[in-house]
Amino acid sequence: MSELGFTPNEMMTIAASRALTNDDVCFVGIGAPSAACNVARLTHAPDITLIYESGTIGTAPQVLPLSIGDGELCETAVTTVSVPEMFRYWLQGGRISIGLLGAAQLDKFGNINTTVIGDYHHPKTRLPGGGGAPEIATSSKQVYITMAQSKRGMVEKIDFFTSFGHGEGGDHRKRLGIDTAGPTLLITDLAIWKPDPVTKEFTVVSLHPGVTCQQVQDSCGWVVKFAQALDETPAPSELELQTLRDLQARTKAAHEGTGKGKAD
Amino acid sequence: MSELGFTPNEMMTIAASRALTNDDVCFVGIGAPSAACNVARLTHAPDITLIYESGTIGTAPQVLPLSIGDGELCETAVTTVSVPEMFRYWLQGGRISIGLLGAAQLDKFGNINTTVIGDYHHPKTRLPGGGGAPEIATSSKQVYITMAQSKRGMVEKIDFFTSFGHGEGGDHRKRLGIDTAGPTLLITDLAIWKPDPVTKEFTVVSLHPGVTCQQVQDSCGWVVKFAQALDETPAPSELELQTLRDLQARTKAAHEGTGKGKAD
Amino acid sequence: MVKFLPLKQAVAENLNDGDSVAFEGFTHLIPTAAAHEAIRQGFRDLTLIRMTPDLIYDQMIGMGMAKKIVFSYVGNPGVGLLRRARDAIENGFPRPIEVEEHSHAGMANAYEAGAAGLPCAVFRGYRGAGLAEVNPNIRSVTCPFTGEVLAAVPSIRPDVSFIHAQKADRKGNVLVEGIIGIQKEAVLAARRAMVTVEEVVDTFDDLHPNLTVLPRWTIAAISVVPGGSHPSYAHGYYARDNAAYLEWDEIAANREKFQAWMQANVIEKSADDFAARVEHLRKAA
Amino acid sequence: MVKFLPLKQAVAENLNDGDSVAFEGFTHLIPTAAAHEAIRQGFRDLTLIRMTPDLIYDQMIGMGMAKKIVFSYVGNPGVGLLRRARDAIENGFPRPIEVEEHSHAGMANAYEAGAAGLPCAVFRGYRGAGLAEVNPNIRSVTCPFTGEVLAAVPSIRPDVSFIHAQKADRKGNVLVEGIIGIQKEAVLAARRAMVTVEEVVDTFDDLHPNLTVLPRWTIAAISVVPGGSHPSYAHGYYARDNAAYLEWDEIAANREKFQAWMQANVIEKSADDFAARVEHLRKAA
Repeated sequence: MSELGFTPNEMMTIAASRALTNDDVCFVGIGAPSAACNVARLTHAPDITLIYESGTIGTAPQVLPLSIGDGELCETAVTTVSVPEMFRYWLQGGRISIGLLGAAQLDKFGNINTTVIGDYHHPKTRLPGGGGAPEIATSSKQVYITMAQSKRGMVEKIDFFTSFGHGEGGDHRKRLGIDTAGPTLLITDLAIWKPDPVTKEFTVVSLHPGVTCQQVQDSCGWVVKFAQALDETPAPSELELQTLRDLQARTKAAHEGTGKGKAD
Repeated sequence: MSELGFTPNEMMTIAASRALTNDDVCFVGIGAPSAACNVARLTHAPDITLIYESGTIGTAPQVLPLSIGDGELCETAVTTVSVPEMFRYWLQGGRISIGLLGAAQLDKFGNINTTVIGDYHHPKTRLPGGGGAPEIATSSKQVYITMAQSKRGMVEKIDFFTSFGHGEGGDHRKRLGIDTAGPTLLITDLAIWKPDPVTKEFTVVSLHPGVTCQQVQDSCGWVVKFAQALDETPAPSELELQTLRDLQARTKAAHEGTGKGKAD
Repeated sequence: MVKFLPLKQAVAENLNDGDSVAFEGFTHLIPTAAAHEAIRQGFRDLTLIRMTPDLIYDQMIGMGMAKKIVFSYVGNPGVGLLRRARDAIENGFPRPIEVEEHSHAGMANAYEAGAAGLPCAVFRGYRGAGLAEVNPNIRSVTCPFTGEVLAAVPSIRPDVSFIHAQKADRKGNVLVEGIIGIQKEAVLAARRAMVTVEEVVDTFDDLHPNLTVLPRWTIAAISVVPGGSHPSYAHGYYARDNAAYLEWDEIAANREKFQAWMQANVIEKSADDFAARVEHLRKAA
Repeated sequence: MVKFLPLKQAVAENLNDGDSVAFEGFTHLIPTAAAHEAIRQGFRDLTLIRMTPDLIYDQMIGMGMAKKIVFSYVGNPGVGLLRRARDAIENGFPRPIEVEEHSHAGMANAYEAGAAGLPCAVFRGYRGAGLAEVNPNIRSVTCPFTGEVLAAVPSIRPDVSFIHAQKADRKGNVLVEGIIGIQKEAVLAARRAMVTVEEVVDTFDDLHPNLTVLPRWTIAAISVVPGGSHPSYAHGYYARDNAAYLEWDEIAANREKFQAWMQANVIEKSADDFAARVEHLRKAA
């Protein structure tokens, strides 16, 4: 916890939650995106639709799921469909307004790698892979990315294109026949970034409270562009912070509570 | 009713029911096929699986449906699925052992027309069309056809290929890439027919009680082939006849009973 | 976002002359009330899409509202022919009508592809079938792994779809149950969708999670029309009026009789008249 | 036609060395007991197919049973990596393993196409994705109506699929409910299917008609194994053992620790041990 009264990760999650509206239909990944979506739902966007790739549509969990298929997602959902239907009717059908993605490696054009470090066929580190991400990145109307900044994570050149952002920038998406907007927002633990309207390079538009441009650059593997008029991200409100912390406390209790008596 | 104690149509339905076994999975059309399937279920094949194209799998109606989607089909089914799933997973998936079809026009190779009399683009009579038949005819492992004989119905050349039987005969199915057996049985109100193993022309193998070869020929528009050793179809048993008549009586009562108070 | 509207307004806001429109329902849950409202409002030049056109399209075609019909079975199920549709196809009465005909498998796959946002559906179908020769929208693709030639049809993407369903909750989520047919696909494939329901309930909290529920944001408007599916049926509410289907065969056989019936039973009636039509069918459901 | 068998016999009758096999379950209803029985019986040279390989494939790979893995997410959901799978891919330990990698959309469509009896699945996918360059089973077809280039992958047709489900009736029909995932498709796409269930009930007469029920004639064998999905969960029976997933991360991190755990918890155990493992999770369900 910093002297500000909140951690950079809390700021990241809360900033992401603010970008979501009551009318959004979000395809939610696990970790930070899930927390952000549920904070939005529990604060300013009670009617937001959260969809998890396990088939749960319109869920309202009291506890953050550990997996994307925890039971509570189904119990609180408007409906639960099969996985093929999820990917065909709901994602490919163009019904998702915001796809939320995290990244192991990210480049300045919003291209994401969660597949391998090193060569694909002889990987240095084999990561879990894309799961739903390749099509979330191209079928959602927009993509929001959240990740904690690091030089290892934010790199000039990613090792593998798990999911396509803006490619080499400019109209690269359009040239590949992808007609969705792609990554339109990057929220890190230090700043809010938006793509340049022409080059599509992610540009810092707002620094989180207490963060300097130098800190952003020091934890990023490419030369960072900053907007001319840099905003300061409003600090988390009491309600936002309490909502997030309560959610995480409930989650921690629930996940630890199932540990007894397991196969030994 | 003939002096035999049963009508030719009753004989047709009962003969068709006998061709179905406990292990069959039948895709059922309306009219005679539906009656035959349910007589089989109510007599010698209690575990037969009846599937109607409305999505009902494993139905056991007390009353014959007027449409292929009457409520009782769903109420008595093992499960009811969507129509796309029905055609993709269940029919195209190769799970149907017997597809049952009727015909407005039929030729000697089991090709069926239920689409138009006359030219397709300028029809003399526009019939309902194929519905599920084109793919029932090619995706079911075998096809059984039932129809009452008439020179107008059993013709040398059908006006339109609603569903493909054996085409021009021989290996025509195989040449079109169709690997199912196609029509293997034709049951009319006068006789039982099976395709010649080589030419695939329907050949009479059994005459219903009291029926002569001449009667079969007189009500058929092509020159009929008869098997060398012609069987006589066993007459309906008391149980078969009673089962069919009870079913039809229940059906008549149920369908008429809904007629009062309708929009006038 | 979904709005609850009177049927008259819901149809007026969502249907336009010249639209391609699907009033779907596979024997069950046919949206008769919505179709009759469309007839009263006198839309023209519609492209009518439906697997099993049935009485309501016979009526719309007989009233001269359709320039084209896309279908896979143009019959009165279990009864026979659709005589107004026949008159239009055979005689161009009351106006010539364009025909695009598929098999059930073709239409079902085309709706599925429409709901899935695809330009076409790919399946194993139409082999040896005459339709492949007369319908230029039946084409093929080759499997890039096995070389098998498969059928392809354009996906169905109606301007607007109308369905009837059992119930909505107060938020506007819609439940379809029983023979669910092609309703979910018809809604998701359409640019906008309008639903008539038997009733509105407070919440769907007690529903099984795997039922067919259309989230409120997939629907433009909902109207409450009890009995709105008659003479079709609503599973759990009232039975199919099979006698009315048998009777239709006579009404539609004659142009004048048809017109008189439409005047008395559609033009001079309203959505409010449906509830009484199913009263005697409720016990049987 | 379906047979009710003890798990040991059901696995022995349906799985063979060299088979392509899917033990499916999308987070929910993972067939752990069946996988552990396969481990005890020591099958070799399997092609393991699954969207989310998860602990049971980490275990089978770690035991050297797999020659190939087909997947779309080789992680421990919400926790991190699968360390035995990594060891096999990165270091060829305990044996080299062939990898065929797809996206979830690709696998889901491939199962759907398998259930539908098609040779390939066609969808909009893999645009700009690196997988399309490294996986020769990602190809394309062109829409014959719009010219749009769509992705194609071979359908999945396992020799055998294993799933876990809530219940069977005495006839052998099987109910899957809650997060139904890809289970229906896995069963219908396979040449044969084996199901473990929590319990057997007399009839399914009181079930809603639209639930996911697999008719008895789509299944080769059923075994009753209460708790058979642990540490995954069975909706309505017991909750997910999230702590066990967290703990797995440590067990699998070390080759020796892994072997010791497998010896104590799988090799020396049987299907009967699963019921006790979920006892403390039942209330939470």
